[in-house]
Amino acid sequence: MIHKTLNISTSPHISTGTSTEDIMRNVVWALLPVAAFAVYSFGLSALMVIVTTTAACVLTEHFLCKFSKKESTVSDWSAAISGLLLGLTLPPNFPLWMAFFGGVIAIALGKFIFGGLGYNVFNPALVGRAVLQAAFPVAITTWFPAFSPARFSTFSVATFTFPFMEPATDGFTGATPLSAFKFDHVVGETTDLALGLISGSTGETCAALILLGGIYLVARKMMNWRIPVSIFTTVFVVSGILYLVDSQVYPSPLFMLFSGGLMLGAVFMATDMVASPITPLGVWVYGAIIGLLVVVIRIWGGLPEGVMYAILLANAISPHIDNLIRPRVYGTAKSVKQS
Amino acid sequence: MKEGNPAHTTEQASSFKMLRAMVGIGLICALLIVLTFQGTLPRIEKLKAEALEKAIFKVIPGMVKKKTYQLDQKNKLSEVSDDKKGGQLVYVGYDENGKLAGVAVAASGIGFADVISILYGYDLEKQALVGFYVLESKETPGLGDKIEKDPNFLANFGALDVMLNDDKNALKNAVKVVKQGTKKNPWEIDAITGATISSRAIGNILSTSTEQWIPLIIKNKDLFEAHKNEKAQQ
Amino acid sequence: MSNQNKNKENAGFFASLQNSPSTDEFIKGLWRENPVFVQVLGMCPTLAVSNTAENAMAMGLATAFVLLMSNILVSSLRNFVPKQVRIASYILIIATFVTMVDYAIQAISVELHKALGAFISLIVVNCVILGRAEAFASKNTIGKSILDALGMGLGFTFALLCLGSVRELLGNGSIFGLSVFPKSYQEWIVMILPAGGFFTLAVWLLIFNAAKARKATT
Amino acid sequence: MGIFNFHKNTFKHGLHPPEHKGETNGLPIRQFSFAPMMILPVAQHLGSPSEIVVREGQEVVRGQLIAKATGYVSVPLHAPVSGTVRKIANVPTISGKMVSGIYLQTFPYSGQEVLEGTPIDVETATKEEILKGIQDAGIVGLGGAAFPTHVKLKVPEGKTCEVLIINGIECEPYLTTDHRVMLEQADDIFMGIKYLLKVTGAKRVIIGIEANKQDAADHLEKKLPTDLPISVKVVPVKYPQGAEKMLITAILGREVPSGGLPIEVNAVVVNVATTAEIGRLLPHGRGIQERVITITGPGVKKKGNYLIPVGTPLRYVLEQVGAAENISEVYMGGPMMGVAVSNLDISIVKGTSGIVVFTENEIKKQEKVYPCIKCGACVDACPISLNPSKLGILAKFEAYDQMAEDYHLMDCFECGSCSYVCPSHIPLVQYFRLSKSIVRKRKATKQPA
Amino acid sequence: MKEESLWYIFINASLINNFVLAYFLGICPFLGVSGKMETATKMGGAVTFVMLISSMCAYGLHALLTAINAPFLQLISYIVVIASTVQLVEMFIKKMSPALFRALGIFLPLITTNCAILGLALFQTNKGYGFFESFIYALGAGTGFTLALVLMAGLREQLNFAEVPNVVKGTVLTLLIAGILSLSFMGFAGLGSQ
Ligand SMILES: Cc1cc2nc3c(=O)[nH]c(=O)nc-3n(C[C@H](O)[C@H](O)[C@H](O)COP(=O)(O)O)c2cc1C
Ligand SMILES: Cc1cc2nc3c(=O)[nH]c(=O)nc-3n(C[C@H](O)[C@H](O)[C@H](O)COP(=O)(O)O)c2cc1C
Ligand SMILES: Cc1cc2nc3c(=O)[nH]c(=O)nc-3n(C[C@H](O)[C@H](O)[C@H](O)COP(=O)(O)O)c2cc1C
Ligand SMILES: Cc1cc2nc3c(=O)[nH]c(=O)nc-3n(C[C@H](O)[C@H](O)[C@H](O)CO)c2cc1C
Ligand code: SF4
Ligand code: SF4
Ligand code: SF4
Ligand code: SF4
Ligand code: FES
Repeated sequence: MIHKTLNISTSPHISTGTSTEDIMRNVVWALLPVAAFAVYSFGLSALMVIVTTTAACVLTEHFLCKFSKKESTVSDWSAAISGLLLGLTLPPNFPLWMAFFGGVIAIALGKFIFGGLGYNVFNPALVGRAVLQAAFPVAITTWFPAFSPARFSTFSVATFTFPFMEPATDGFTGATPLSAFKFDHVVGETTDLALGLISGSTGETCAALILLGGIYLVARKMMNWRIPVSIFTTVFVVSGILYLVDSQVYPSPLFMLFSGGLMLGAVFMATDMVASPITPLGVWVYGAIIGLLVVVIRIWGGLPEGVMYAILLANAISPHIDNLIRPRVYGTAKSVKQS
Repeated sequence: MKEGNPAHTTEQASSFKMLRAMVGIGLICALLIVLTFQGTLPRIEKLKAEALEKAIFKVIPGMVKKKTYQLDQKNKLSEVSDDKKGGQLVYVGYDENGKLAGVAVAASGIGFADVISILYGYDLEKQALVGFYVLESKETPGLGDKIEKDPNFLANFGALDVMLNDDKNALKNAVKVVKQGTKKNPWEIDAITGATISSRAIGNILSTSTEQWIPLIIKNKDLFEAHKNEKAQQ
Repeated sequence: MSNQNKNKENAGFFASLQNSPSTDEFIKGLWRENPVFVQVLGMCPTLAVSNTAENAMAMGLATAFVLLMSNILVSSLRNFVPKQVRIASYILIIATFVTMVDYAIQAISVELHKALGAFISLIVVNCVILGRAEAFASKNTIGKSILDALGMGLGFTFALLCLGSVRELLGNGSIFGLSVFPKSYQEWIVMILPAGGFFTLAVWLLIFNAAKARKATT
Repeated sequence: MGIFNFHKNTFKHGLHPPEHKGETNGLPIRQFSFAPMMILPVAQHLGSPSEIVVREGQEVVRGQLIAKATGYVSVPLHAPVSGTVRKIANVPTISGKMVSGIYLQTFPYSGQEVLEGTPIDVETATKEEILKGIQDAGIVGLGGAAFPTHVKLKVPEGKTCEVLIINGIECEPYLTTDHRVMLEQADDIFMGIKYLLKVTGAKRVIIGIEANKQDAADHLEKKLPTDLPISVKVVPVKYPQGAEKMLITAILGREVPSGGLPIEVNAVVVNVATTAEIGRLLPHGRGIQERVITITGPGVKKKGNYLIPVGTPLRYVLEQVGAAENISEVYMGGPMMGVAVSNLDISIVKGTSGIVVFTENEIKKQEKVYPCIKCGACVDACPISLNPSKLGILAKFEAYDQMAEDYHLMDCFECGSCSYVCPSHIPLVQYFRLSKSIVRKRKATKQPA
Repeated sequence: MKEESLWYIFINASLINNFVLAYFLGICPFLGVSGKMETATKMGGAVTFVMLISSMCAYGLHALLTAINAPFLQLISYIVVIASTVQLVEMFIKKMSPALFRALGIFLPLITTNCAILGLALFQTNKGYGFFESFIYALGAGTGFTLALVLMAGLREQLNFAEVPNVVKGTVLTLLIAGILSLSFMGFAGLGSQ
């Protein structure tokens, strides 16, 4: 006789077995090599920045959950990703108090107010960075040379700036390839760019490792490959056309692809699924918009870099993309748009 | 919910009332406005003139007296009154001896946030820009507004070389912005770190404007001085 | 109604004032019906010229002045103006006072006028003013209208100051131009940028909401 | 087949859940023993329940009519065994509802010969006679829906049926019922097709089979009668290809219009087991008393494909095949669309195609539900190209009308693909079932007014 | 030497110095009607339309006031003339195209005395724009306004189905999003300065 009380569940009774937490954890794995290279090339200061932003995001998430009497959602790893990515987009010599502030903003303003994981309409890490860039534009464009010999023994003087105080700028600051191009028309070597032998934000310098992380995630079906491909294609094609028109004025498409935050942004930040469109065609359009905005801002805009702005603007557009681009439903003549 | 409107016959009366009310209010308003306008006009004009004077004085040190010239269609300069609008104006300044002290030129161009308008002073003796003043800018406070406040940046305009070439029809060396701390030649401007775009915009404005104006001013030097003599004699 | 009574009980000092109806006309605009924080009216000038405390103050007072004068005029003419042309006449009256303020400020300081820019003229379309003219002054005596205008005007100024001082303090390290923080203070430039205006107003409203929510639960 | 027409031979999206068919697809169909007591609910099909025509205490012979159809959309019920009607009372069903039914005590020593009725000769019978015969045999769709087959087969006025599709896809993981039927009952299938051709007037017949049942396809191909316009088409493996809309798309490249039936694209789809049953029963005028069921899953000791009498209690079935100690969930049907059983006292019905038993190791643990992260997996899975993510969010916020009006809720056929792939473990199909019923209710209350 | 190209005027008014996100003009309709996509687009259309009309009115009025040397009448005349012109146009549209009237009609009276409209008229006068420049400026301002409104509407429609904390719901959320949008639009700063 079988006496057991049976479980009841609703169909389907099987599932892929991948959970949101798994996805998030794997994104962290994929980011670790990038972070490790950041520490290798910029030293202790970079390590401190990354640790600070991650801690700030995780703590903020925890306390906001507590404050709103919800179960803490720290364990889903998404706050850790936001923190890690925020750290990777900041300069290595960024004052820690500002980095901490950025982490708090990223989660509070970029995620919590919208209802937490899954509801944020903007990329939280980039909201944090955008606020930091607008609040402390000088500190966030003060760069630190890569591979300085003392990087593992000393910190940048700016790192431990007293909270609320202005960071001291040391004599070290060097230009990144993009600003060197924008203001002095010096084009960096593409191989140096790809291998990360340049200065820039902590995590943006080594394109090779970023791509590797992206390929890992795509292979595990944890990332939408269409987004980076669409961005890269658009940037390459548009800047390629400009380059053909006048190679004196416009930078080469390879330089465009490998400089600045484009790699990190396209692979890890534009792909944040929460704030991007959901349909395959929509995602292509989204990528194309980002690519186009990046080229426009970099070439004609005032700022040397525009990846962050491009992604945030595209985030704002993505509800419309989802609304307008809907796959044709099986058995209907045309997808019926919301009237 | 309609209120009973028994006063149908009073329609004419009410339209008369309307007219009366509007005319009455219109009169009161007109009176108030005109009174205020008349009352404040002298002081406003004085303040405005003072502000302009102050700006010009900033860019032409030693100026005590000025005249305003306007460039007409045929590229000719002629004297006009201050508040004349339209056409490009230059202000010619004279020192206490009535000697030509310099010329102030207004110029504008696209900056970081919007159009920037500036005034710069040109010293004909030194063949250099000797003063610089921002008339209007919407650049980011604390950042782009360093073009108005940063002493290091303003120091660029103590004597910015705008010497003409031998043909006297163009600058020998165009005004140029370089990265902060790398200024080597007297015609270069040291940019502001953190406000590269605004400081470059100033450079661009100056370089286009000086290309046009410096040769013109030199050409009209006699005109400016003649006027002085004329006035001095009277 | 019961809510109001509860407010009165809680409010201590204010309660004693609120007992007399005429002070109530005055007090309500400051807090309970604050035009910015509670009625969410006249947002544009609130945000646009609140980047420093001084600008906020000037703008607030200018608005209060226009509010006061137009309330007086509207209230005294309230039996003279027929219904059909009411709004048109209000606009005329308000525009007149705004023009006057505009010239007055120009006569006081060119700098200040430059800082406030076109927003002085835009007081014309500030719905707080038209709103008070329509909702209050056209129905009440001059005395009451004056109190109402003063309350609302000062409430508006208070709200602007709330924004302006926070933005100036964090964004420039000063209040009314006086440095508050040590020289090496790192300004949060975002606060004086437009985005900072949105954020600061949002935070103030958030504080008001939270306070309201707390009151509702206790 | 082949690489070149790979894409044409299937539908958009869909999934590849692990198949687990190897465990039973080699095991021939075996007759199951007769349970001492059969439990027969009268509502085994969609439509109105049948009406009981026997009394308590009455003795019946296997195959005898015990409940008659109550209208057009209804079928009769036949005694699955020879025995005595013990009780007429409410019996439990899988939905948890009690419906009226019959407790039939089996004669232990009976030879269980089947009663035969008037045969229906495929050559001479008219269309109407065949349809009547199908109804009288109590045949319902054995593919899972249990819709009275004669109703489906009646081609409406003004429509023509050009193709008859025999559904041998069996895309549910674990199940091998149709696979064995195709291997072992080819002649019955072809006989059934003859009847179907006559009623539908179709010009050709396509038997659709997934590539993981190549042996069945080869077997049928070999035995293909030369006088019938039948072809066998093998399509790539993909869930839910067995759903008739998807199958039609895979085989004909046509799309059934939203809210419409296959006949609107001139096709009729019948399951292979249903076809075989028609071919076996009609020539003898019998009624349906048993069906082939795959009993499988990690919780079962003697897995296999069994011919089980309708009405056999589930508890008896599991006792016969031996259940593992730690069984935890039992499903009627496959793991994708099947329904979990809460009460082992329910019985096998005509629509039961399989019984899958999971132990504690296989069931989805109380998985934590996260908010939708808009990963798009569900969008990439939904064979109807709906947006389950958006639908799920709308359902959570109870915006049912918007779901139906803007997001085609009613086109969802509850295949469960979206839930299967969702990393946030959102019970999407469950939401949609609920939402659909609410929308239907709202419509029903609105329309008459 | 004002060498602003028409192109720059358009980009400046629509993106770099967006009326809503950088100048804080038209905040009320922005907060009020950005909840629904449908009303947002219609409002955007109506505002753009009124902006074009009032820009032309303001251009003409300014010329007139300069001629009769009565600058003190600027504000009053702008307000009165713009309001009555819009009224006339409204009546005209009602006659000529009832469909267009239904689409824009209810919004027109709401915005005739809106600060974005008056602001546009005043700014264009301050900047000394000519007729074409004014027209493009109005077109840019209207486009920018519509863009901000439409982006906000999309976001807010999506956020109707989000677990927004109660204290943030409503105006606060809209303002915070506006802040983030405003930051995002900073990416356009300096366009054309190179
Ligand atoms: C994903 C990502 C996005 C970024 N977006 C921006 C941006 O929009 N604007 C910006 O100034 N810097 C941005 N940064 C930092 C720039 O990459 C950095 O400024 C770049 O190295 C160019 O430096 P420069 O601004 O000194 O030329 C971003 C960095 C990353 C990793
Ligand atoms: C909020 C914000 C405001 C800015 N304002 C200005 C500005 O007014 N003027 C300017 O030239 N650059 C401005 N910038 C741009 C950067 O500060 C700077 O131009 C750019 O990073 C290049 O700086 P560099 O001098 O370090 O190369 C601003 C940037 C941000 C984020
Ligand atoms: C998601 C889904 C999967 C299905 N899978 C099968 C299947 O594998 N085999 C099958 O015969 N019917 C399947 N069906 C049922 C068919 O859609 C269709 O009803 C059946 O083939 C018709 O034949 P019948 O009436 O003879 O059962 C499925 C239905 C759905 C909704
Ligand atoms: C491929 C991928 C990319 C992600 N990128 C980001 C990111 O750029 N910024 C961020 O804050 N979170 C990112 N996340 C984490 C997560 O989506 C984020 O915390 C949510 O936006 C919070 O709701 C990413 C997650 C994945 C799977
Ligand atoms: S004047 Fe008009 S636009 Fe301005 S706040 Fe009032 S209602 Fe809104
Ligand atoms: S259950 Fe419905 S929504 Fe989900 S995949 Fe199947 S058809 Fe699509
Ligand atoms: S699969 Fe789940 S988490 Fe992913 S988009 Fe669909 S509903 Fe959201
Ligand atoms: S009139 Fe203007 S300020 Fe007043 S509520 Fe309406 S939109 Fe807001
Ligand atoms: S729209 Fe500007 S104040 Fe209302």
